Amino acid sequence: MSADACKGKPLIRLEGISKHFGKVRANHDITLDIRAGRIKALLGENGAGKSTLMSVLAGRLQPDAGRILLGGNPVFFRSPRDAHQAGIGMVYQHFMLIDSMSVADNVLLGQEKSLTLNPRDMQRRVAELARRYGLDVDPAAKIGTLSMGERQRVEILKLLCRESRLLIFDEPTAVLTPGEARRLFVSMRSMAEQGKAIVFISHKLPEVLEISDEISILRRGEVVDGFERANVPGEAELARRMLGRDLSLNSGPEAAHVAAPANAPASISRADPAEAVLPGLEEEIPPPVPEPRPMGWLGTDRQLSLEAAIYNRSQRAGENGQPEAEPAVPGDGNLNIEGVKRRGRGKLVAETEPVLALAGVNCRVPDSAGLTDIALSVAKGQILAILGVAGNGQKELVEIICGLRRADSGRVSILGRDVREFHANQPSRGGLGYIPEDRRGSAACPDLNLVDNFLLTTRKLFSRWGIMDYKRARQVTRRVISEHNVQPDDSKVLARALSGGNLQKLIVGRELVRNPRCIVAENPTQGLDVAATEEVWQRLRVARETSGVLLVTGDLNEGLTLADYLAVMYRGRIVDIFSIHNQAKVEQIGLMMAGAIAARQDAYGGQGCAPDPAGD
Amino acid sequence: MEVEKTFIELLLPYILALAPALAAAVSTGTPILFATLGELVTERGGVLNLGVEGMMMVGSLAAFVICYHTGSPWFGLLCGGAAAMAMSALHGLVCMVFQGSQVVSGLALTIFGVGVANYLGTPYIQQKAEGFTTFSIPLLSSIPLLGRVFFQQDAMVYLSYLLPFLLWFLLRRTRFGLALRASGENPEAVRAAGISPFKMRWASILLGGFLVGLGGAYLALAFMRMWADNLVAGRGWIAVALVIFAFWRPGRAVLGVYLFAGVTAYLFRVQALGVPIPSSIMAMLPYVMTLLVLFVSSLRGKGSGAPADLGNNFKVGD
Amino acid sequence: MNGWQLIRRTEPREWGSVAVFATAFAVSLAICALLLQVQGHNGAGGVWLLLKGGFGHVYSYGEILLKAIPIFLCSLGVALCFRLQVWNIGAEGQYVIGTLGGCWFVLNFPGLPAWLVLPGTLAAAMLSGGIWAGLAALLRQRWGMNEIISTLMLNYIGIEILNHLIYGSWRDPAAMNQAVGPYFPPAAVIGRIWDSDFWLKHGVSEGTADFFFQFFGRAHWGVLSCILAGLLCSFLLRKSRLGYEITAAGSNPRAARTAGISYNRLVILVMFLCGALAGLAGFQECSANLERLEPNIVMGYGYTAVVVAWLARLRIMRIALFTLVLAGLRFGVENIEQDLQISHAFANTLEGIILITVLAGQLFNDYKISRKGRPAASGATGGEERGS
Amino acid sequence: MFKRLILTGLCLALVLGLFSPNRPQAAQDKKEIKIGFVYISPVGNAGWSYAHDLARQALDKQPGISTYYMESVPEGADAERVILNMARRGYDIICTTSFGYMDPTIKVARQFPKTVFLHCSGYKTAANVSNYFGRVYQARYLTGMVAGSMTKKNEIGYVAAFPIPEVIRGINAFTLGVRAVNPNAKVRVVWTKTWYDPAKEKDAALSLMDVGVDMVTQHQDSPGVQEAAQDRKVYSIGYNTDMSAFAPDVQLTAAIWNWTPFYLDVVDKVRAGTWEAGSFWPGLETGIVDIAPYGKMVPQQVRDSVDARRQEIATGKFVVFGGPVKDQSGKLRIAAGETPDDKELLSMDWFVEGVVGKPE
Repeated sequence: MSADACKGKPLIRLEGISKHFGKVRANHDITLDIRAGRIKALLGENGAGKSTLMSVLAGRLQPDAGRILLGGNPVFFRSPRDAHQAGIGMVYQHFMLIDSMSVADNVLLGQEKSLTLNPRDMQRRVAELARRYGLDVDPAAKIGTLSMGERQRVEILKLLCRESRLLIFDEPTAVLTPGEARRLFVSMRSMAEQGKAIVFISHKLPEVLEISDEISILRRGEVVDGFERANVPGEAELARRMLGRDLSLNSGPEAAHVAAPANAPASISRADPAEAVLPGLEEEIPPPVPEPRPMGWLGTDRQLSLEAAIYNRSQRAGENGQPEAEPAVPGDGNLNIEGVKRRGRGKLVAETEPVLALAGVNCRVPDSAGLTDIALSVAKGQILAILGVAGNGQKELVEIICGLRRADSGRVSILGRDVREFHANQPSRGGLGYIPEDRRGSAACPDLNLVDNFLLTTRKLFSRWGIMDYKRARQVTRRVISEHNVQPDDSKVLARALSGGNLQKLIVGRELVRNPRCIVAENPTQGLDVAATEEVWQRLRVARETSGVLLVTGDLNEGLTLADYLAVMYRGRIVDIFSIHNQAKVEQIGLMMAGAIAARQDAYGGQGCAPDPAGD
Repeated sequence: MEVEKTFIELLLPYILALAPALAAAVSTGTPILFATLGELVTERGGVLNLGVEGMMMVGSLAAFVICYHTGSPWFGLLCGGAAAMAMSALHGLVCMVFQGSQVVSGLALTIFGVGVANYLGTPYIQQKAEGFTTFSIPLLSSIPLLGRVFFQQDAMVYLSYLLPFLLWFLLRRTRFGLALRASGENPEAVRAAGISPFKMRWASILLGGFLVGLGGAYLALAFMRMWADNLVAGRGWIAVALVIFAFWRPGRAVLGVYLFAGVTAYLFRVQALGVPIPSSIMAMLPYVMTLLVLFVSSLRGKGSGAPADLGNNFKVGD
Repeated sequence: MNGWQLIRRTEPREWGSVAVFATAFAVSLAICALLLQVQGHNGAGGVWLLLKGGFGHVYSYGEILLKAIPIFLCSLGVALCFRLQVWNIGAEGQYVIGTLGGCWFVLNFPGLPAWLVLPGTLAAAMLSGGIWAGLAALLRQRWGMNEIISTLMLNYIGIEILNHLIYGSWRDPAAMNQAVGPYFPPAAVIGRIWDSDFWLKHGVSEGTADFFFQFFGRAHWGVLSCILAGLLCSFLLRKSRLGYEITAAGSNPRAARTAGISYNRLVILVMFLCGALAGLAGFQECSANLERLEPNIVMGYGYTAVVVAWLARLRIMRIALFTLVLAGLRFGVENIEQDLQISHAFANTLEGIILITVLAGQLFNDYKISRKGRPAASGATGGEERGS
Repeated sequence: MFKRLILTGLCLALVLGLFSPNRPQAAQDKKEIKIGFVYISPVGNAGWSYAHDLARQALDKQPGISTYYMESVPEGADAERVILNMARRGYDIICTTSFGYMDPTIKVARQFPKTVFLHCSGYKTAANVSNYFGRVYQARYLTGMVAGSMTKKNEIGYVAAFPIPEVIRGINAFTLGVRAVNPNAKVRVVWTKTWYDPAKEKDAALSLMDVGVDMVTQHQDSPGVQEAAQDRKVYSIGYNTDMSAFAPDVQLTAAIWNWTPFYLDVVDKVRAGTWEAGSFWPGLETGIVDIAPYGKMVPQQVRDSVDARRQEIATGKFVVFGGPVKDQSGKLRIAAGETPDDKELLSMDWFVEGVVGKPE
């Protein structure tokens, strides 16, 4: 807190806040200053107590000890309402919006002063507010039709509308595409400039470094460090302090720098894309990294189990006769995206039969880009990353592959069989594994226990003649839970008790148990903390040994880290597919995602009209 | 030529029967309309109350008894609403405070309400009371055909004309309505906005209960002007169904109610004219019609518009 | 509310729930006693009569069983639908149509060998009931029509179909053209469990025979179908993959769909099952009690079933329990109605009160009540959930 | 929240207390004759069950007789249980007053040979089961005469519950009465498909008026039709009991039941031990059926002619369904000079000439 001491009177001061849940110590004697006009980053792993602390500040929870000082005098928040009145607002990860109502309704709910409503006037006021902070969103639109990014803007507008002086962002970028994240930062900045105090909860180091004025690091419910922007140490140092263990840089946060500016033209202005791209590329060169790269910076105990798992996998891979050697690949040496070397380059050369192939797939979808003439193929041993801003047809593409939607025309074949026929009787083993984007919504049953959730896609493995073998299922579930170190490691708890990261681990484990030969992963690390992210990535890398992976992601960095090939989607078309080593193309990804290149390349895609990174 | 003439002659009475049927629909439909709108408000607030039948019974009894003793239909009307409101409060108590299943509570409420009304009503069975009487509205009633249909009715019918608009305004154009609808969609969001969804739902339950009570009161005070046990005779259930039929919109509710009542009334007249159709088929038609219309509108892919959080209890708390 | 707060129990209480139910039941009886007292009857005595009438006589149990059979079958089916979040309140109509289907079979295949008649009719009843329910399921899945309204309307329509037949072409001229069908052949009549003549022939003593005659009363072999259906359903839900899919799809339809479970298939299947059970219940009732089709088979069991299923939290054993209790209750209420000469409506009132109280009592099944602000694990983790 | 619960409980109790009607307590004298009545609907104070209950109340006043009743007993399985319970309670006479109680009554009677069972409106008998009914169609005929002579438009509305022989017989008799005095009058029939739904019955009556009838009657258990008549100031004819209370200005008369003499007779026979099972279908002559006092608007000569015909029927000089009787299609169903036997009457399922409507 040395950093905080020097400034003038803080807007809000948390003093010795402690909060316990039964035996769990969520917060312990936390003291924190928050100042108007500044962006404070709260850095920490999942479960470090960030959310609890902020819930206390937002009045959702009452602290067991300690007090909150508002402008010097102590206040006590019995309910979120009190916090609102004190001008404290929180942007939750799960938006609290009413899908069937308009943006204006949502923003002004509980804010409207007059007894009667006048929609036109309401929309006018909301639009005004939005303009002021550069959060453009159509105030008449129904929430249900909006993208995640737009919904978040609505959440923010709600707070601004009630003149909150302090805005708390809980993992705001978790649900955002790079473009949207960028816009968010811009408007956060403008809010700060207009005198708002902002708390920014995150575990993504680069974001934190990019946006925040002050950084406080939480670990196991305590504040372990605080920095001013001026004297922030390097990422490695930050990560070390955040995790309390030694860390050797992973590629993740690094390359995120590419993600951000690469998209700039879309979000800032289309005046001169090229210029906007350059800075991104400059930043891109990272310090050389020791080689071979150690396995993440996981706690040793966890690391062991993970390595064991990986060992088993590679064994299996070996049996499948995958060449483990790494033939030289052009561009390999000078390719300076970290982690590329580590990847088994061999697969790129040794093409095997495609596990997934699409040709000339078209699909019209009302009020959406739909799909136009999609052709791609994924071979065993490959990871093909579909990059693109959400809402450019990725969802439809995945749904078609996973048999949840029918293509109007075109050929889709999985493991050499037509998609419809494939899903009609999918093999219980070695089939298609699907890791959906919305894990709580479409990959889990929150009210069922982990065994039942585990069985969701693996049920056929554990049933004979329609009779379930729950005993065996329980055993296997326990194994998967421990192998993938899901917390809490108790197969009887309900899925809703799992954090996003742990749930995702369970899901990934579940999908891999069937050792599928084709895997579709949709933003698999969205909203996960660094540890979980790295772990999921590792799983995918290993899975690739035995199967082809279609990775749909809005996170450029993820693509660059994992993929062998990249495909960029825009407005329902595949702008381009190219190898990870095609440096020239890699540099243009940002433009492609923004549609700038699409516009030049094909006659139809967004000709002339300004592409909207938020999707249509 | 000759044939046509006779054909018209054959058809004429059936066409002529339409206007009086419509008039009858207006008066027989009114109690259902009140009930439907009441249930609609409650469900908009996110509470499913299947106790409409019971509430209508209690409402009509209370209305009748008060009017019978005081001779003031308006006061009776008020008490009818209040009594039904008390019933719905019971529902609220069970669902909101005791976290009981809204479905069971509603059904239990029906059993209880019908029972208690019939029981307490025993001494009043087939007594008569001075209820509302029809009066025609000066200018409007002189409109050629429809004037007699719509504007020679009793006060409550005229009230029922206004009600949909009032409700629409309340739900769509007032702060209260916004919060009420919101708590039917997503109580958490409402709470986050600093409004207590708990209170809003109570409001919707009570207001809805009151309206349902008015529906019951109409049967006793305006339509029959006497008390008879099982006076409601299933109209509450029709109301529940019509709320869904109406996609939770007051406007469609009016349509649905008058369609249902209209078909029923028209078929009676057609029967009276002696069409050779088995009566059971006739009795079946209103329900079939309702299904058909709903079917068509769902074919047109209209969203059902059900409140997202309808029927769920949320944890009582702050 | 005022200083108190509810906290969801993390683990459901097992025996506790029984205790809770018992307590709530006692409370409701106390309220009834109060009401009776206010009526100028002897309250305690009244409740005693109610219990004695319902459960106290030898002949109570036969009557309870008899009444329980249709309610149990219907609520079993309804519960299946509710588990899948299909709000089928059409058991009533399915009950009626099922009965019609059975009767149709009986009336149209007189030549069948006796051993084939009953299986055939039951099958016909289940099939027709199932199809009637499947209709609603189809409307829902194919055209997205709300099942609450469609099933409700189909109830009314089904009853009118019954009227049309029974007041029309299915009348029995032999019965003076009254609105009743012809009597079933003996082969199509479901017999009573206890047949004194038979046992007397086989050397059972007069007394014993009479006792069992009293005990089983009019209870018929339909009881078997209940046991069978109950076992099958619990097997379906606990052991089979289908059951798992129903549970999963009921818990989160979208996830189930993503996991390749065909929600449509399940809905139609479950609705069909419900209809079949209701139809079975209907025909058994008709065949065992009336021995011919009568318009008064419409008894509202379909709606009772909904109450029972919900009160029982869709658990099969509890459904059985609640059904028996409710049946006994109705029998008992009938008794005080007769002994104290109170009106039928008052009996209904009592039933309503008991239902409401028991329902309210369930609060203590899944919630603890503690002072606000006291550190409480489950409540707080809720907060954590939302936060992170 | 407990406070609130208890509070509501108390309020509820209070409310119930306030309005509670006090019911007769069953006396517990052994020697006296106990009679149980099973009613299909709530007693109320008009309609079928009420007509029987009037008789019950009359009996109850008699010395040495105590009566009990169960109302709203659904036909079928529940009915059998109720009857069983009455028998178990050792009632000496049990009267089941709806057609649907027939089979249950017979079944229970087999178990309790010492108990006397009376079933109303059916056709089965047994050693200890009589079935009984009244020839209310005779009264219907008379009311029909009144109607026929009072209608201006020659159109009369008939609100009917269900198309069963009992109802059809009534409609036919009424129509014959109408046409006897007014050959070109028509009777329009509307089926409500309910025995008891006042509002619906009223609407049915209104619908008849809308198509131009100037007189209504009904075969229902509520005075809903009289309500409608009173509203529209249209003449009406009641059923079951004198309904002039509901239509003071417009009820001409009513076909009414008076069960008291019949029941008294049975009780005496049972006391004397001379009772024997059989089918009883008495008519005007016993006064079990009759017509209510005329409304003041009924002119004298009409009264005279109707009273005359009443005498003829009571003395058997005139038979209501005596031929020639044609059906709707104009086909001769009962040849001149013939009189249909009771079986034909009991299973009547066709409308006579002059009825507009469908007998199903």
